[in-house]
Amino acid sequence: METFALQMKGITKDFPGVRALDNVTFSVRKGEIHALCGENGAGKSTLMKILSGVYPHGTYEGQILINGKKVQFKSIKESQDAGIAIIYQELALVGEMTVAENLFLGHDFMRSKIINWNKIYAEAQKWLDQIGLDIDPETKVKDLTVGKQQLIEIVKALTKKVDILILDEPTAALTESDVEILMNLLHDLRSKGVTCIYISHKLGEVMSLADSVTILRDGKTISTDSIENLTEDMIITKMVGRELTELFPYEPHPIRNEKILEVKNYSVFDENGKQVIQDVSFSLKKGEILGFSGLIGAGRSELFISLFGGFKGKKTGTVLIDGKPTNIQKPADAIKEGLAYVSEDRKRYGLVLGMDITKNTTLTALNKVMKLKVIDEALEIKSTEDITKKMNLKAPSLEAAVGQLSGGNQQKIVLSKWLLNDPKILILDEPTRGIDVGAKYEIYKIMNDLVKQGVGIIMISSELPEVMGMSDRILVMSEGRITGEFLREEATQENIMRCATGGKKSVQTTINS
Amino acid sequence: MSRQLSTVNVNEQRNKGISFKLDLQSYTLMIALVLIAVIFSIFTGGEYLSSRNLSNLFTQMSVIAVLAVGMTLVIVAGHIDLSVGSLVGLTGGIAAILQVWHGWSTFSVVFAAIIIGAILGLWQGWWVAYRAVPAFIVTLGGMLVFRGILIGLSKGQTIAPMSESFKQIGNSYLPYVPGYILALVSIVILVFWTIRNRSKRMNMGLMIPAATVDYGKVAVYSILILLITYMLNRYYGIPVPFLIVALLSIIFIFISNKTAFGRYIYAIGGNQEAAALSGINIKRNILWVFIIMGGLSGVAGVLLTSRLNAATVNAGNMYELDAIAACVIGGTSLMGGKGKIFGALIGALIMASIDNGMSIMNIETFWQYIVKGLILIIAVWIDISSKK
Amino acid sequence: MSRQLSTVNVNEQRNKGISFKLDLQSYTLMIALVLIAVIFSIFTGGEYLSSRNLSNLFTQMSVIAVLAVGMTLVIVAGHIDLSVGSLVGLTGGIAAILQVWHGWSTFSVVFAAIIIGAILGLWQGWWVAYRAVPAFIVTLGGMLVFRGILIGLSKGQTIAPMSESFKQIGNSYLPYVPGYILALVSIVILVFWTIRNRSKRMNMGLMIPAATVDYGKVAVYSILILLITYMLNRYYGIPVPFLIVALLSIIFIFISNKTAFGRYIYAIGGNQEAAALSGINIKRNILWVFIIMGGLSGVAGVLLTSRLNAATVNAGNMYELDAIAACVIGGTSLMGGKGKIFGALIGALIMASIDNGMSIMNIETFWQYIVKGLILIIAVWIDISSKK
Amino acid sequence: QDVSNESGNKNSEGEKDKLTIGLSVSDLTLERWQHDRDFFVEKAKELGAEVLVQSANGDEAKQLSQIENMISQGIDALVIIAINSDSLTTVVEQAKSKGIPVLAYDRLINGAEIDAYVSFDNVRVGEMQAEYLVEKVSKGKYFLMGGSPTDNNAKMFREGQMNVLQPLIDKGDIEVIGDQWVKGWDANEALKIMENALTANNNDIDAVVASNDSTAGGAIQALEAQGLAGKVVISGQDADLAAVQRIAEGKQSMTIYKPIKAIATKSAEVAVQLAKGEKITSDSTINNGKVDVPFIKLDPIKVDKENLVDTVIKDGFHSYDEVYKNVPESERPPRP
Ligand SMILES: Nc1ncnc2c1ncn2[C@@H]1O[C@H](COP(=O)(O)OP(=O)(O)OP(=O)(O)O)[C@@H](O)[C@H]1O
Ligand SMILES: Nc1ncnc2c1ncn2[C@@H]1O[C@H](COP(=O)(O)OP(=O)(O)OP(=O)(O)O)[C@@H](O)[C@H]1O
Ligand SMILES: O[C@@H]1[C@@H](O)[C@H](O)OC[C@H]1O
Ligand SMILES: [Mg+2]
Ligand SMILES: [Mg+2]
Repeated sequence: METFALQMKGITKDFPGVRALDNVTFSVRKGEIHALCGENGAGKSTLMKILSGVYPHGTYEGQILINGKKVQFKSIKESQDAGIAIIYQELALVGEMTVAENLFLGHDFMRSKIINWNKIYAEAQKWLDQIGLDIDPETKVKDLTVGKQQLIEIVKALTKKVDILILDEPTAALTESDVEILMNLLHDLRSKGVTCIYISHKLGEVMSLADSVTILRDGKTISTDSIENLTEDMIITKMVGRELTELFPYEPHPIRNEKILEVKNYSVFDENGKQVIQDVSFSLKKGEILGFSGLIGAGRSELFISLFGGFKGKKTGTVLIDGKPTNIQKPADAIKEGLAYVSEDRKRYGLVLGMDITKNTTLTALNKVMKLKVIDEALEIKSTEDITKKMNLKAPSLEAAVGQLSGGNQQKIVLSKWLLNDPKILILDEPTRGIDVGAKYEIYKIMNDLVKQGVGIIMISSELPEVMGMSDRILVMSEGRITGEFLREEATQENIMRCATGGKKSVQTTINS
Repeated sequence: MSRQLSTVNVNEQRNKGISFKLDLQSYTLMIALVLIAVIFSIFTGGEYLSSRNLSNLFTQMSVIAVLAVGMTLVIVAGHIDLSVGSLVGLTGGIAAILQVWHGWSTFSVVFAAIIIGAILGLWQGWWVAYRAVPAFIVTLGGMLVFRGILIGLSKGQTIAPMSESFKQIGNSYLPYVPGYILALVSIVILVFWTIRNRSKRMNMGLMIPAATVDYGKVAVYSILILLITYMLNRYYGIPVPFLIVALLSIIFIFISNKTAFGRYIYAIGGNQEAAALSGINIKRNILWVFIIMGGLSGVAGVLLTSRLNAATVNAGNMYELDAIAACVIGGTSLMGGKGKIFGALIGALIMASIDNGMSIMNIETFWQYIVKGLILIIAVWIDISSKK
Repeated sequence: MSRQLSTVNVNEQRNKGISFKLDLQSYTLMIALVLIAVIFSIFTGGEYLSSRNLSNLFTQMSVIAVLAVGMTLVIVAGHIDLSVGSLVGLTGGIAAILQVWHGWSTFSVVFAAIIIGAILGLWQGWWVAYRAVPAFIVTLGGMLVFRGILIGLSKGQTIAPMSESFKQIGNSYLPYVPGYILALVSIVILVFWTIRNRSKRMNMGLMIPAATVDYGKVAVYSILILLITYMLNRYYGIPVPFLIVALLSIIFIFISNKTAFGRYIYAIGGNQEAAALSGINIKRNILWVFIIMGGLSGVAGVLLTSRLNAATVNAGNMYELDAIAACVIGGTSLMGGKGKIFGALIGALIMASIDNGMSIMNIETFWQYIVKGLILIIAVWIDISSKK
Repeated sequence: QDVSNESGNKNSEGEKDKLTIGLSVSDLTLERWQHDRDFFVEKAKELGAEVLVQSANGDEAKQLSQIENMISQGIDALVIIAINSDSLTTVVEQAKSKGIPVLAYDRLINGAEIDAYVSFDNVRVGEMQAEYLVEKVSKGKYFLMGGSPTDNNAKMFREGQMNVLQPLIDKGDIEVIGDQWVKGWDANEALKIMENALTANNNDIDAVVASNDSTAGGAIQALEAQGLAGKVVISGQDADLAAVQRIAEGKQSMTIYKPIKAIATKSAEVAVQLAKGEKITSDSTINNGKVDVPFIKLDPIKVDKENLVDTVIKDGFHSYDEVYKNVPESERPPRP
């Protein structure tokens, strides 16, 4: 008999109106890295929340065995005590607290009668050093970038006595180098006998890291295989339930020689007057997909949020739309000019989570569903239905709050919301972050349709395959500057990375082409 | 493809489950109200449900109800207004001063009260929206400032009596015939609107609820309207303050559901950052919310002064708490983004019912405090647990 | 790797910018306070800063300060307590009843008041934590219930006089010599603690602030302590209510910074989900916050009754608003997760200063309302703009 | 230590002979206190004293603080309209220790050494209210409308009212059909309470014992809506303008006029005397639990339609024109 570190048997979990897990079986061998794959909403996070006691015993059906022994966790603490640590998909940090505090929140250090801060700081420093993170443990977490926060979250899990480590999409917001840190860490842990459960939509990572893979679909276990018996395509097929022949459905399309957007000598300063974008110039043509590559923190989001009128600080430079100078001071101006910005952080900037799908979808385009300044409900629902159908949205009903949907479906709503406005220029900031392959594919298809209609698309993405797979042209940014420009054909991983890491620009940016 | 289809089917079934549940939620409040009514009726030997007392009840709830309507918007937008009590006192006081001391006509006095309320609302809204001072502080300040101005202006005196026409606002009734006409008109509108809506949805190929459900609802509402009209007509008719509340409610329910402004408020309260990036002008909308709250406080001030036929220095004291409580009982979340005006009205009615019932029962004062406090907690608790 | 390093540098710079800014932030409040003091001193010909008035001021702020300490915890945890005013009245009233009507000793009476406060806090905490009823509603209910109980128990009467020893609590002074000893002891502790902390951090290889900064701070605090002691000793000495406030503040600043419970409260208020996922028992901690708030209301009740040498039915009315305002002025965010007890104390001092200064200046009542309201808004506004 | 010379500071800076009197008012949200203040200040000025006025908005602790602040400004006499008779002992002792004489205005201060008490008797006020009503309606149904449940005076008025009513209740002549107290003396609360009482009793009410004019005003609104204003006898207190107007119109039966000018002027005189260190004379004393306080008693006056002109108007408390503003010329009594 093999020894399983973990066995979950016949797990069924219902949410009001949704069966998230249906008789799921999941077994993990001791000391392996076990990947859990599946589309958005397949139930991966839910399964892990059951394991970690977030959904306590009694709120689901089925059994959990740890090292062959039956367990019933009634709280998170009980699962922690049993050696299970989890890194959640949603960041679970307290922004107002320091890194050290967050690392040891709920830890025995904090439970002692009087907290010895110096000890905690020192201990935190030790952990950070060990992992190679150069962060002051006394910094407030809210002052860190999302990527760094993610790493803190991982360190936090490691500080506990851990036998089974669960990582739920830990790399969605990590830079390449941070991903590397993480990979090394996991290998290290494996060699120390720690069992890891790894959830990711990045199948490349899965292939290179995992020992075995379990695939969920629609809340059911599809298969568990050893990695040797799998290929990326096989995983995709099992996840999606059909074959996906290509990952990036790029279709050659006519690019019209009209510049719809032209940005000249554009600089941005933050509220404290620090320059975050330095003298950037570029242009976008009708029907073009312009990729923006770079490392996280390169300033791409700031550039485009600022162009969109949503950034608090000052800015200088000229912006021409359709050849006409514009003065965009606030998002409403940008929308009027035909811009749309799909944020990288959909929960924070894209959606009103408590509001239903219809209302979220029509929020920026209310005038399209109003008659005589009065919202026409039937028209509103109709418009929403039409656009979400096009997006292939999966949702219990249009009256469901968007907060209840899975990440991919939320992203589709953000897209629907902006497309309802018929934008001329669509800015997509990390459009496929945390989204499964199937949904990604659908979003790419939508992009193709849009450029064919003459929309200009700017796609900011930190994933090189995606930028290279979908863009007509690629600009690379590093530390607030454009450091490279490549046509689709010229782009290689190497030369993009070189520009992204600020290594002397291979191609000096020119505005025209 | 078949997979696709099957999820859609599942979706439709789900749909019904959810919407049924949603309805149940909004009914728990009604059920609580009915429960309170039944209990008080038993204890007062039916007195509580007499035509006359219902008429009193609807009149007594009116001032708080008007405030609760505005407060719902404020809270949904993610803020709070502690100044409304003082503002009611101040606008009511100014109305009285203008009329009693300066002989202004009723019409201009009412107009002035509402405008002044709106301007003071604007002042507060400016601090909140454009100066980013928390509404709690701005309106706590306003509470003091407005009360101070009132004391200063009125020199502490009770200002009375108002003119006959002003007095009518809070103390007269819509008689028998117009009352029934009004009731019938609203029922006709309701029916017409339902039919039109159904046909429109049909034309667009949207799902429509079963005819029994839609028309069943219409029937229930119609019966309710008729019943209330009948009961009130058995006494003197529909009290004008209640009519004002009804009118304002309809207007603001309409605004909150059917206009961009209303939608924006919910979005701002739900997620301010997302709303901002969606092109919504946060500041201006928040400003308007406070202007509206101020204007409604002016209406409430007029109502109160008219009811009392006098303005006193401590008029409206602490009304903010009652108004906020009405909203929260009615399901509005103090975190913003969630809340219904209709709920707030029921909340106001529950609050007024508790006061009214206990005072009819002639319960000792200290028991009234205790019972009201407990009912508040328990009512909200029932509402919350039913939502789980 | 080089990139790694370079970003780190950027981070560190930011970091320092931030911490420097943070310090500035906590100082703006002090600056506001000093400004208020200077203005009042000018207008009162120095009277405001006389030993005697400072002594008054520190005594006058004490009740609200005690409440503000607890309120900070409540608000940081993401809740609110509107019942504290009534709870002050009730616990103070019970203390008086037990002593005046039943002849209990001062010690047992004080004990009883605090325990009863804590129990009623527990009752409210239970509703909030375990029944998930919003604190706003629970404590609004509590406000009514507790006032009702007080009216019932006291039969509406004022209960007086208290025993001599009870009276001393709120009305006596720590004389000259012990006062200075206390001041010196606290300075010694401060110095010792700083040295020890520095050496400890050094040993652990942590960054330590420049000696000038650390010891500069110690010097400033020491001078402040001595100055206050000196000024107060020029009058009768350190007022006991102020000592109580100081003691409670130290205890709760300690709890909030140095114990798991304290940090958990910040975590819960800052991100409840994250706190829950870290294995923190949200419910129990919230329960404790309300228990503490109740106990502190008991202390405040004792102080107030002792100051008045009587318990009245009306005592403590509306104190919740002053306490909350003190917290907000002191930088506590009503959204939870952010706030400092020390800030709340300064807030309470500012509030008391405004009342005190205007009363010394003999400003007309209605102007006092207006000016206080405006200062509230402007003080918070200055604080907020300085943080941008 | 500068305890002793502190209060001397002020005087040493010149105007040594100018007397300063501190007047601490309970609150200004009731009309009468504004009159009290105005008359007092006027008289004191006339007598050459300066007056510092503070109002405590009905908050006992605030009154305490304000008095402390006055004491620290070096006043020569302290006049207190207590919010609560029992909650000022500590501060009065403080004043005593500074040698500042204290006068209790309108409401007695218990348990402390005070130098004079100028007042109407609150219990007496309650008695007079009840006496008047009983005179008009000796048998019938009475509704009791108490004052603010958190105001000590409200209790005292009720005590007086019951002194008169209780024997008749026991005899069965009077039936009390309801007893409700009005939060914060708020007219709107009174209005609702009265509406509900009328409903509960099918308008079968003969008399309403309202404790002051603002609550009476609310109650009368409810009576008027039932066409009962003027038919149901109802008491009041304070002779507020609005109330006096209602009496002139016949809607309110009576009010208790506490000749405010009299109490204010008298108090100002006594305060100045005390400040100068002169002895004061009084016909009676009252024991406040600590000492026998010289009691300068003023008689409250029952005011109804009959004696309006001879009391309130003659006193100059309200003008004839104001009082009869809403009464047709033909029905007005002759101008005094
Ligand atoms: N709290 C909740 N209430 C209602 N439904 C929920 C809740 N949490 C999850 N669900 C539903 O359960 C299903 C599974 O969700 P889960 O988050 O486990 O998916 P996932 O596989 O982790 O997806 P993703 O890759 O997007 O993270 C989805 O349909 C989701 O909408
Ligand atoms: N809210 C914020 N507060 C402080 N610093 C911020 C904030 N947002 C971004 N930054 C900083 O500004 C810089 C630019 O970040 P930005 O998010 O624009 O990068 P990006 O290239 O868009 O990366 P991503 O791939 O994450 O979109 C980073 O150093 C980041 O840490
Ligand atoms: O004169 C009355 C006063 O004595 C009482 O305290 O408050 C109400 C007033 O009407
Ligand atoms: Mg997930
Ligand atoms: Mg970005």
